[in-house]
Amino acid sequence: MSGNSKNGRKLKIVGFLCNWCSYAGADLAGVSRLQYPEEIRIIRVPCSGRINPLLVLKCFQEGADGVLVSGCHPGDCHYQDGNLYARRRMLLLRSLLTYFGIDERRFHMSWVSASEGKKWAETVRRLVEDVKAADAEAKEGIPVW
Amino acid sequence: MRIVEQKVLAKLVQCCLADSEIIAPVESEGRLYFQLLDPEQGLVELVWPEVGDSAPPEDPLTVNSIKEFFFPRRQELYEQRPEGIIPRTAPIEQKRLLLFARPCETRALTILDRVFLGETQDDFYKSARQNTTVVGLHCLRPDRYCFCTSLGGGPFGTEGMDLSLTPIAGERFLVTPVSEKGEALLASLSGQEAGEAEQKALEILRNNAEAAIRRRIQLPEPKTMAEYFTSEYWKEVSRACIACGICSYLCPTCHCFDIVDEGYLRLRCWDTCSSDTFTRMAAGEDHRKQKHTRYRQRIYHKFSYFKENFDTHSCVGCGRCTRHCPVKIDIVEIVNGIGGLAAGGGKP
Amino acid sequence: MVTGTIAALQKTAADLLVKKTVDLVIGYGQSPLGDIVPLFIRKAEEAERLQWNRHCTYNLVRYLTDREVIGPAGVGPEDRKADAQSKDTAAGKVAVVVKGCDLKSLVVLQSESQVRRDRLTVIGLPCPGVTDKGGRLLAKCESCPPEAYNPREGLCDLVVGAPVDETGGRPVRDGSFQEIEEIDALEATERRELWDRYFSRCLRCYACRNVCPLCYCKECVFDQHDPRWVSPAAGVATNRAFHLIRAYHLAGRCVDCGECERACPVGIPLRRINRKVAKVVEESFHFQAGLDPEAKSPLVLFSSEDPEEFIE
Amino acid sequence: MPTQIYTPYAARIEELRIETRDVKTLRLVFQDQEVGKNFSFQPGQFLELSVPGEGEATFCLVSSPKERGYVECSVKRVGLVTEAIHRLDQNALVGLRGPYGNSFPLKNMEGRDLIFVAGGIGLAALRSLIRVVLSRREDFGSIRILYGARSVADLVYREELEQWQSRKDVDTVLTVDPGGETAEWKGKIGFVPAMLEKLNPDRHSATVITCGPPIMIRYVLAALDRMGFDPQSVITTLEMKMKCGLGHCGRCNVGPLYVCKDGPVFTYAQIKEFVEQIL
Repeated sequence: MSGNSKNGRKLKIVGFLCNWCSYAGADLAGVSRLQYPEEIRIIRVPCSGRINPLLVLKCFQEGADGVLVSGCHPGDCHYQDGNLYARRRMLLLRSLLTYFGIDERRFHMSWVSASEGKKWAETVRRLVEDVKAADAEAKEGIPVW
Repeated sequence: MRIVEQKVLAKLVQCCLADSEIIAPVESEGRLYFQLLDPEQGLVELVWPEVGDSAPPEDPLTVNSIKEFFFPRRQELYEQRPEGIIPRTAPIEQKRLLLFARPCETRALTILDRVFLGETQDDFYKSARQNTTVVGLHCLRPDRYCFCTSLGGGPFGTEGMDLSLTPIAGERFLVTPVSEKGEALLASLSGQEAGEAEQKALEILRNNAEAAIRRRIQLPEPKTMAEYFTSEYWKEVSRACIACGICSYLCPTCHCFDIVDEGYLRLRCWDTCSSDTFTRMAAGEDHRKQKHTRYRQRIYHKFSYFKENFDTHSCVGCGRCTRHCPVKIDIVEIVNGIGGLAAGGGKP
Repeated sequence: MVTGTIAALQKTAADLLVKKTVDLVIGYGQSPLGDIVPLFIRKAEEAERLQWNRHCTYNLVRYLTDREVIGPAGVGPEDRKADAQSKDTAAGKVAVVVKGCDLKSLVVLQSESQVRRDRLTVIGLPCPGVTDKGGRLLAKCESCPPEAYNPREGLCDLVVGAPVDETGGRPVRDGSFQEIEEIDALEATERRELWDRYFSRCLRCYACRNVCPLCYCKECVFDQHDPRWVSPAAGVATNRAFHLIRAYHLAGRCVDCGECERACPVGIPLRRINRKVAKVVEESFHFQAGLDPEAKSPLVLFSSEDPEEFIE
Repeated sequence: MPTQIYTPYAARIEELRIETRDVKTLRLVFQDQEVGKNFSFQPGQFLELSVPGEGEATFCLVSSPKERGYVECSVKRVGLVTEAIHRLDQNALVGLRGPYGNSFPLKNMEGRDLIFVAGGIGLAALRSLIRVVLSRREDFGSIRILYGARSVADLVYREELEQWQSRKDVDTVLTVDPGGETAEWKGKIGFVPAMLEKLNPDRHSATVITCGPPIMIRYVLAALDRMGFDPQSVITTLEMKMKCGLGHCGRCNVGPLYVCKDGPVFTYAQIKEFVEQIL
């Protein structure tokens, strides 16, 4: 699957993954040789609760086409409830991004556990498809951010 | 001086749209802003001056001053990449027509010239100045914040203009060339030469407008200014200040800026001495930590240091700083207060 | 407004100063040009300069976290040492004049331990709504809930003036976010265009931030150099990031006092950003800011019931 | 044609010398040889040095104008740009623009006794001048260098200090703040301004040139006042937040002076009025 933008530029997508679940899930996907798009660049963080919304905005400001935040399922957080704080923060961030007319398909959040290699691959596939679709529908000359 | 009908002027502007950028006042949600006219839209957005007492706008002046078309609030300089330097902004080559600039603002250009066209010439500024024809507009209805007359300007001033317009009844203008550029422009405007009657009418309009400006800024002697530098007065008068940048950014003469990087792009952007990061150095030292020292800097820079360096005050009395101040800090009141203190024998 | 209220206010302020209950009264005054200005009074005889009329829009709570106004021994959370050392019992004690809407921002400051309430005397004024210089009722007053017309008794130390029970021409707020819903209903590209048009005008003068009673951070994220989260140079992209972050930092805190929008020199409808956030916070986290001094901000809390339809 | 006045020349870091744990000296060579050949400056002037993607900052030129083909700057790690510079390796490319500012009034110093008083990284601002003066030793009277730092480890230009100490025609006094000495330390212990007063220089024959942390300069100036020095024969060089280097950006404005354009070198007489504000 090609992850290029409509003008042939390679898409840049940043994924913030919590160390304990999602990163392990992505690792499992790799070990299991599951295919998923290569456009995602993964940044491992201790917990989804660590992800300051500023980081997501920084990605967009620096030219990311899409951003994913992924953490443990509710109840599974290594630090009890970091992911539940993240859920509130990202909900709000997403509402504001959408409100300012940033295509909501460019910002995803997911729960992926260490055993969900398959879900990881599926999540990334959907994300890249979404970003591509958003890119294709974007008005000419209007940058992502 | 020639009497030119508005439609004749409109035609000329319309023609200019083909090969020039037009900068003119545009209305948005009840406020006027100087903007580049959208060539597609033509003159639709342009706000023509009104004559008579009919519905004067709340503020006679645009919110922004014309300075941003000569000294942009964001100017990309160059990209400094590890592999080399790629220039971004070239000097302006496009012809530009600046319409309806008020006398205070055009006068401010002559003040900015002293900074940007002094020892080291700013080539962007220079090109913008050279390629812009300034069509000024006289003020018939100055508001209560205006005080240009006590700083050497006036509602009928022409400094910094190429051509001046005085709106008169019947959708007409009295047009007077100020420079060669203005002469050239006037040559393309058909109309009747003004006679004695118009001269007289102009005088009356001028007298009325000048009389309407009641505010006076009374600049203290340099010696007095110096004496009151360390006065507690500055704490008093700046107490309400919220240290935002409105006064500096709307001021037509404030010219301080920052040079910053966005990735590999280096750019120049406006900055203000009221900001607490303005003089803060990398290691944290800052010789203007307190708000009142920063406010004081603004006043002394305008009325003392600038005068010493450039033989003029860096203020034209447009009144924007007070008009738009969120807590209505009044520069005239504050400057006059120094003189008042001194006269009253107040302790410096 | 009743002139009796002004006289009562002036007397109240003078009394507080004479009795050394406080050594600073923050209220409204009038400039020689006739504009309403913030007024800082330290002497009882100056109390006659206090004003109260329908142009008193400012939210004076802003000054309670401004150390250069209240001094080191003021009502702020720190410098207890300076406080203890002072022999003057009134030193650093402050009285502030508030309207119902302003009071809510004080409630937030209290909940965030930014003011020492025991050093503060709050003078509440019943408010019939304030207007701009053209005499038009401010938009924030149009959406002011009737329970905020009068400062809440339990939260004020003193209330001066007769209670307002008339709407004063105000539409009675139905608690809806109609103007936000209108924007929500637009296409993404239309919303982008709408906001970008406003953001392109932003000068980054930071008046919205600096006038805000709740933007009290000692070092603001926008002033940080390393990392630099948002470039200080005005531009549509940097301005969008600025406005998003500014509103976000007020999530669950903004009480819609409207000062940011009033201060904005270029007419950016900032309340429509703040109220969007308030809408999300209300609908998703069931929280309204400024009602309870004991309440915690919704972003330092979570609930197992929080919506997660957007999460895969 | 691009806007020229802010466009830097590309330069390569030819050599990196580690002075202390937070100071490095860079030897910079212009990429364009023609530029390098034509680049000249006077002691006291400064440069704007920039790192791609990180920003631009002000540094004084520490090499002697007589050294051709390269320039040198010493960089103390204190903030964003200086951190970035410290991360650079040899051969990395940086941007240079300048030289800016005025220079030390060498002419007025001829025939005079010179006393250089420096603290910490402040010696960097005097190094170029010292090198010139030492190369024209016969043009000046006695020469004293009083240099102090917080600790022995914070002394910069160690090799050069030794050279200066070994010269018979220069009196070099090194000192460290109390507590900053090591067991091997042979220099003095004490603060620079106090040391200066102990040296008790002749106020009539000597010109004092000083640079260091603001607090040090302040005390040095006060000491010189007490010793009755004519403010005209006391010279200092100031550091101030600067951006453009051209007197346009307004940042370094103090009183009617722009440190970047009217300075950075000032006589004490020039800045006496503003000392409270800036030091």
